[in-house]
Amino acid sequence: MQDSTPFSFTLVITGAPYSSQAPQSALSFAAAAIRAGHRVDRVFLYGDGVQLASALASPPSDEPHWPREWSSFLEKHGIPGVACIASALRRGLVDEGEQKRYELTASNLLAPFTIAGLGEWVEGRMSSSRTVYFHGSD
Amino acid sequence: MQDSTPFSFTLVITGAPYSSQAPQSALSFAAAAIRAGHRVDRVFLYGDGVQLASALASPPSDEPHWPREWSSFLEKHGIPGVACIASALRRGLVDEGEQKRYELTASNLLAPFTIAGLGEWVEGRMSSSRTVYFHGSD
Amino acid sequence: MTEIQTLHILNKSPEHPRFARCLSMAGPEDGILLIENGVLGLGAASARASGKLMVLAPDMAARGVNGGAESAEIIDYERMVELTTRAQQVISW
Amino acid sequence: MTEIQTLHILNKSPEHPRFARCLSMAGPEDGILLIENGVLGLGAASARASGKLMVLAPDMAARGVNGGAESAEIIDYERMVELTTRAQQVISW
Amino acid sequence: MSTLIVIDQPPYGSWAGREALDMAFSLAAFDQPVSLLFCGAGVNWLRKGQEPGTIRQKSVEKNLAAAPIFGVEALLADGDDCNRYGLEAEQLLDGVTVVQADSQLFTNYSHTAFAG
Amino acid sequence: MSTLIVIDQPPYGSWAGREALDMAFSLAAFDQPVSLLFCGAGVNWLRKGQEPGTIRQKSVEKNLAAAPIFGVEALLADGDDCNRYGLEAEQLLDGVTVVQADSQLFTNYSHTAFAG
Repeated sequence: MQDSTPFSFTLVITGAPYSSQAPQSALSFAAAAIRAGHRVDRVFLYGDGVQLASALASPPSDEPHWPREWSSFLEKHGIPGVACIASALRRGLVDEGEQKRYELTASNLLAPFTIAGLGEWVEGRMSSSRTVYFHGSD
Repeated sequence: MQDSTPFSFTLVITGAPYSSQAPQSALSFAAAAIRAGHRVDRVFLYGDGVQLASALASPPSDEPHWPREWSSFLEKHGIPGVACIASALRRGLVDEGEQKRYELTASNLLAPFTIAGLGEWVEGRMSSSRTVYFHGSD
Repeated sequence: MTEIQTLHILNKSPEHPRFARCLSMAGPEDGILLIENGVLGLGAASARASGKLMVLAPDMAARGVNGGAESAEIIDYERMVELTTRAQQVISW
Repeated sequence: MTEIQTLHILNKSPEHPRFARCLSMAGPEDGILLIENGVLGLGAASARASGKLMVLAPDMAARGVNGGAESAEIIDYERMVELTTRAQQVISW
Repeated sequence: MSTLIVIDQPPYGSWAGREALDMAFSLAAFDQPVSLLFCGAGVNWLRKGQEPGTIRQKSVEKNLAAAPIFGVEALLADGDDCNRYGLEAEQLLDGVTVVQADSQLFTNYSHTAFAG
Repeated sequence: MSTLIVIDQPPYGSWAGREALDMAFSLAAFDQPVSLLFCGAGVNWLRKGQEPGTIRQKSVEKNLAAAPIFGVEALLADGDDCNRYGLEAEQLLDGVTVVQADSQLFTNYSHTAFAG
């Protein structure tokens, strides 16, 4: 039956949490994909989407904490989450390696997100059966 | 002569650096206002504009570092720079006080920016002769 | 089950320039899925879309929108996932 | 020197819904200052603005725009500051 | 004179409208007269029957219902834009005044601001 | 088949276009066939004579001139949108192909993406 063929997804998020709905929609989509027996190969954060990997976001306690929800989801399902290095550095999102290299006062990347180049996106597009983008709205 | 009456400005920046041109335009405006003998009472960062106060932004070395340029400008002219606390916390921009309160791993607020409530904006509007907003573009 | 050439995922309100462009560039064998702010354009899209029109239920409910729903298929995230696997190409506007 | 009732600072391209709204809400005694992406609408604004039209020189030069400039006053940041002090109200779109 | 805060972006898809609302509530908290204008896609804030629990957001309907209590003077909606989005009078939240958003409107306010 | 990266936002006012360009260059660097489509306000990327030193940004003209060297297959521009922004053929950067951006265009590409 064609319906049961498992697909693999690369998801790209370009909208920031608390500015856009993109991270929320992407999480609902990813959960539904896994429930349907598909695989999520990786999540790539690009542009303003890198803000989803912030370890310091502190929304009011009665609102969902999208970075932590995404972090738990990635860990639970063993999915790599990658923030584009060029987008991340411009926007002040750095891991310990970048902190040292640029002599910054702190790092603020939320595990298990890592920082890497656009090559991760190119590879995702080639190896996954579908790449789906979640952009900011208006 | 009417031209020589000094005015005082509150500037509000709602667009993020490296996503919008707002912080650049606001800085050019602020510099021109001071050259003309006017006063800038305060700069208030709101919404995505709070990203301008990031101590961790690391743009390529051949691009202007807008957070540091703004930081130098504020210090040189003794202008308070204030990031809205509600916008800042949601977006992962915190000072040492908020770091402790929310038990976060780091703080990332660039001096001399401080974090405070919308009351700072209300007060600015009442005490300055003009409030000018710099929003994100499209 | 209908096959879809290209699935267009449209999350912009009808005021955004990408909304009209998406409608004009979607072909008759394509599917247009309204999500997020895109559901606010359900009425406008019903009148103009040449492909198959779909709309994401949770985003509709959130915004209290239902006008124009009779001409669209109302779907959930499970069906959205299925559509992305059925379509030859997926474009997010 | 002309007094301006309201100075409208418009930084959106003509595709953005706020562009048309700004033009339609600006009165004949108002000034409209195009900055950033707004300078791309110089031609459109020249034809439709009822108030006094101005455009920020550095943003024009950056984008290589000059069509429609004959109907607008080309200004620098110093003049922009002056305009904000002359106007009764300043609205940033 | 009063301040006009303008919301022209739809709810839930972005945070700009919520931040505009915070501006209005903040002015009211400091006893500064303030009104809200909903125009463009922003009129969708005013639709009855929003259920944003489906996307795990808080309802803006409740926030708006609290506006008069917090001291916001008026909730204004552009009539043409309400028509454009199929919002009839009975679908609008209580307490909304339908107006024509033109250059005349601004002259009633000393300040006008968008949140972003 | 090739990838189409679409730029529909104008240069300098936001970073989305630059990030779209990086996507195209990155694909080309991995020997993946890629073309760029400029439409809507995005056609303003293609205007000759940009001098963004006035706002302390780097010229996107230079980036685009390098596109063929990096292996980007084509720079496409929607003809109607060029007209809308008063871009005549002689004002367009060298190497741009004017096309009609319709549903037919997409069928030439296996992937189509915006940067944001």
